Amino acid sequence: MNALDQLFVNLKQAIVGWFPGEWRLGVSVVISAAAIVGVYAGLFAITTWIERKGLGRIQNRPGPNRVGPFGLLQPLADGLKALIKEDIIPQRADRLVHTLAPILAVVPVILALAVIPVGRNMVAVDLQAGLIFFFAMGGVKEIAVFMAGWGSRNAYSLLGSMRAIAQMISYEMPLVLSGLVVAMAVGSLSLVDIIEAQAGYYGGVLARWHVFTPWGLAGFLLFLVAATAEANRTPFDLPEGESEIIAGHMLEYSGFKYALFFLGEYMGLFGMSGLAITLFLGGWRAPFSFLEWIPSWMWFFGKLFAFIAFFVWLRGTLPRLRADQLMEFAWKFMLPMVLLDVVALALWQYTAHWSVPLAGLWRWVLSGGLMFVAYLGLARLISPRRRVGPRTYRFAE
Amino acid sequence: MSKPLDFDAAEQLAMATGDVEPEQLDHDAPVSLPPPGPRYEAVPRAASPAIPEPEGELLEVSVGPHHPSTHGVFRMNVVLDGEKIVQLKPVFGYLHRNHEKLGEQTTYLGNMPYTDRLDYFCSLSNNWAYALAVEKLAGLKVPERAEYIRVITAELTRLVNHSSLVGFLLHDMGTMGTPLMYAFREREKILDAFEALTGARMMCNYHRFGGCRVDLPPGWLDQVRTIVDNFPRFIDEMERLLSENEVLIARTHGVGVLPPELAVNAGVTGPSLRASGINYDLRKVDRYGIYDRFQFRVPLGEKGDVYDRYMMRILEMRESVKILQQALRDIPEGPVIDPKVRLRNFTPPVGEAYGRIEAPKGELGFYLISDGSKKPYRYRIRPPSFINLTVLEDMCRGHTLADAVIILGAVDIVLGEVDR
Amino acid sequence: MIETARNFVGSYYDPARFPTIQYPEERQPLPENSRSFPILIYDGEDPEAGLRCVACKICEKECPPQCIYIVVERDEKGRAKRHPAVFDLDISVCMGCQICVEVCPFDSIKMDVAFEKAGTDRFGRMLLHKQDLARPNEYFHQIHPTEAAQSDERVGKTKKAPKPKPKPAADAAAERQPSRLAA
Amino acid sequence: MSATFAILATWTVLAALGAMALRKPVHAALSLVGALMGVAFTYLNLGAEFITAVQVLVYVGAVAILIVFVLQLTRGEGVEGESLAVQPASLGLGIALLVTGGLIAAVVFLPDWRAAWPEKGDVALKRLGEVLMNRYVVALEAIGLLLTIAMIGAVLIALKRPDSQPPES
Amino acid sequence: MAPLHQYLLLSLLLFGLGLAGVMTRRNGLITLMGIELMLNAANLNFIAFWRHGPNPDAVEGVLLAMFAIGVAAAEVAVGLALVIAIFRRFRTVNLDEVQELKG
Repeated sequence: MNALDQLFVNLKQAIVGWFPGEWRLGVSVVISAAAIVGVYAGLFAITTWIERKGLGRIQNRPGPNRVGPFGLLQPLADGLKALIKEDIIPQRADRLVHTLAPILAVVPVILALAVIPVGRNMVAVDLQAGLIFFFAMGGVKEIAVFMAGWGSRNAYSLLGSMRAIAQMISYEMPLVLSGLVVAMAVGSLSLVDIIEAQAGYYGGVLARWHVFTPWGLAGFLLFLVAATAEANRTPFDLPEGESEIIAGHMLEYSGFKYALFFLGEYMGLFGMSGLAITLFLGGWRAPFSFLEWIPSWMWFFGKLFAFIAFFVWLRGTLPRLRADQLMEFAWKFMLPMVLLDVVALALWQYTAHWSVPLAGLWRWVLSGGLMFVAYLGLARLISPRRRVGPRTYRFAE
Repeated sequence: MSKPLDFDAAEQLAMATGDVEPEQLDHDAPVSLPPPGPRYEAVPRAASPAIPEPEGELLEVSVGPHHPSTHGVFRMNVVLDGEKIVQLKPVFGYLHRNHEKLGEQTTYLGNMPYTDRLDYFCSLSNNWAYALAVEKLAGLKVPERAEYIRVITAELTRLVNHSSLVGFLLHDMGTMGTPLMYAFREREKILDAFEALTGARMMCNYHRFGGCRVDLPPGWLDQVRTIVDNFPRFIDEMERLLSENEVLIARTHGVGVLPPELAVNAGVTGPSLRASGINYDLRKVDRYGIYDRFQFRVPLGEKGDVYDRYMMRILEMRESVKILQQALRDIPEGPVIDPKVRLRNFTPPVGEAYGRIEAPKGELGFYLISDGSKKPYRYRIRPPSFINLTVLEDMCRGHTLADAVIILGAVDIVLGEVDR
Repeated sequence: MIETARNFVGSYYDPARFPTIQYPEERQPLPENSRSFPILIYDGEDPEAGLRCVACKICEKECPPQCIYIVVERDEKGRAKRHPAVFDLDISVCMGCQICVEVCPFDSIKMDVAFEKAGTDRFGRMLLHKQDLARPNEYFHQIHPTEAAQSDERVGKTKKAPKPKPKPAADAAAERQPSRLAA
Repeated sequence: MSATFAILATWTVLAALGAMALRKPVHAALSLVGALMGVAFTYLNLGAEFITAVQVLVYVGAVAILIVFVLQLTRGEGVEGESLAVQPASLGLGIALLVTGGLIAAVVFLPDWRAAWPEKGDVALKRLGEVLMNRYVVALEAIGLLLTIAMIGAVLIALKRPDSQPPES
Repeated sequence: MAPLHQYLLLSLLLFGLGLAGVMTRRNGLITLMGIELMLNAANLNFIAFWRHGPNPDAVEGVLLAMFAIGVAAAEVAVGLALVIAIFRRFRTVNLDEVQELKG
């Protein structure tokens, strides 16, 4: 393992070394925590810049380019604006619940980020049940949304928070299940073991990522859709849908508390994409053997930026789903598909040691076929086209 | 000039429904005059269905007046039972500027710049409607070149209006303004052409009684030809955005259906009426201006829901491009205004006249009564978006709030015209 | 989805997909017919004496929002001189419809192209007096060349100016006669 | 009394007290969430990581939200929060004190609980899985069945039946 | 880690609070929360005894706690459904006003 790859690990060991014995544990914990908060907060700033420039370019306009070169200081300006803006607490609001909500929206998400391995033996906390811990922290976000909605004592924000919670709960099920499919395949809940299981290369070149297996591909797509819904991103950003309930549960917030909510949302985005990378795209592993020399943490953050670009692209294109379509999609399409994904994995595992010629192809056909047929059947069930049929337009002279 | 329109227009309105065998969506089918179709008897308007007994208590929500998705200052008092809309009362008048009373105190020429501000998206077609009414009142003749210029500017405003409307729909549905920016990118080119011709981008004040104010600047026709030639590329882009976007189809199919009888009874005109399948386009019915010289077709919808209304706008843009190409090809030289017309102290003979055109939003009409003085005695405007708005509640009942926003967008209202 | 990707990539190399103009630094050249607010034209050097306006108040009557206010200059015996003492134009009321330009028989009021007239208070900066409105004929030639040529030709004919103005080649299109000196 | 345990204990007890004593039901629900998180971190203090994650996932993620949802549904006529002191309060409190006092006495006076803590790592998940699947598979199936029945039962009870006669009180 | 009996004291306190809440409060939801607290106290005991138990690879304590959490979740679901049904029927959540035994 070359020096560059283990740069940060050695750095931390060096710093911890300076301290006397019994202080070591405390110092290493503090360093890890500072690293996580620092890196992801910096990533948050860069992402806001990427999002605004990306959306701009999609819409044929330059995006921010006035504040600093290429608009790079724009996140700083936004942060400053959020700090300077007056922080209004509505007079009728329940002060404690109102002020506690943004804090509760950010803290659990940062805790969840501690579990994701960022590079070769660069993980803050290697929990034996890392995956379950991650989803548990994801669950606490709903409490924060409720407190925000209920605390501000405003009909619109209450309505918005109810919708947000309903959406999060109905998409939490597919999210957790598609995560557990990978845990079933690997046999352990720890994220480090999951990445371990994706080591090695098919035919010496292509990495053994889970995404290159039929059940993995289906699981990845389902996880991605559920993650977009969980992080309230575009096709599912109903809670802050401007065209209906203006800002949903974040209606009565201004100034820094509003920025905190956004920090929470973006951290959720990093968490979800980080987990998708770890579960399906081999965490910090290189896709091809000949690219092994690039340091591991560069792979992780490279994939993370790819995910951020994808979410920005999604946000620039897709319109918003209606509330009932959202729910119908979650319960009638996502849940059955994820359960079938478990069956597909079972098929894949069961036929692992077939002796039939070109067994790999047969296994792909069997397990992948099941998922594809399920997709066609369920998609037809909820597709609007079936209910309405194609359109013909008459032309009078 | 087309034959003066006598006032049994109601007779024409009733017989104006053409029923042609359905054709696939191809753009170059041979054009043939439709036989007069079945008449739509005035079906008594169905009593609005009794409000179903609500189980939970009703939630009274007021959307607007400065809600981000009500195009302008417009409020909807919506009574919600859970998610479903039970009752929707539009409230407007926030932009009322006393346009008609003001019209009675200003001279005929002085009213022309005010018509720009009626439907501020298509000022040139407003000017044309007012000029048409005054010419009918005074019996003026308009030279050939001015007629061609009027058709070109009217069709360009139709392109502007329809493209930004489709952009606004997708914006209402949640895309962060991306299609809106594409629509505005095309709109800017056309507005630059208007500025080169009339001096202002949106408040053109260009038509005069008996022709146009100033002749085409050199090079203007080539500028418009380039715009018109690469406009279809943009329409294909928009049509692809509309037809292959699964989320959009899910949200607009079968939403806000307007039955044909209700449309006729409520006096809806324009693309909303044609989306419900009724063949009523003033350019074909009245044949005002020189529209009878151009070959173009009128698209008709099938189900009358929001998706159909938007496809109408896309198909009408294609037809406008065809008209523009023909008009640009054979625009003659010659004077742009009838020199005998007096500019100041213009006093038309006593009488009344009703001039109407197919504005992008529907039938825009000006009704003038002149008592021989310099100022009109009565100056009345038939605002198409206001009348199309009356059926908003019938379309929205039973849908959710998110749909009401889109249905309102599909009705295509501009508050300047609704409130006058 | 592919649409936005094409536009994203396109905005980097295809100028048609990147129409933004950085306003304060780059300015889009205004087309020749562009108009914003009216200005008064004067011949020669002295803005006071060379003013073409004869205070006939036609534009004051015809202006739809009534934003022009003229007071005729009277000599000591009270007879009106053909010159405005006061010519105020409130550009916060004016909507730039250039009807005053059409009805003016002496080509003395024309439309300017400068639109940056933002001000902090409504009464001080927005009410333009005769001195602020006056512009030399050369400036008019600069902003609207063809229209200036036609107006010079008209002014040359009606005033029978002492020195014959060089006859600019009349424009090919038959020019409309805007103003018959109405009774 | 190690430092972390002291903080955790006070936090949990205070939150539990709040859950029971606060006047407004929503405040009570939120302090219950605090109490559940306190208990979860006590598990962590005891070295059982897996149960911490399960506790947070099940209780804070689902049960608390359920309580909060039902709170919203039933906010109708009920008086905002009645006082804690209800006439039979003395009776109820008396019984509660009696029961807990007896138990606490049992704990304090039986000295042999003071044995030292044995060295024990967290249970290996693989082993937990195997035990669940081999010896306690019946219990696993039973809990699965129980959860399904409970869910169906809950849905049926709470279903809006059209024929239910209007409430008279 | 503190000696075992302090964990027992903590769980007993929780249990006492839960019991007091159930006994005194009239609001159905607070009663459910009280039951929640009591179940949590029991779980705390299981884990404390599992941790204190001498057998290193004994796993029954953790198992029992997991099952208890499962049962508690089911119980809350049914309890809340009951509360909703009562509210719809009697328009109130206070349990002591729900006295009629009519069918």
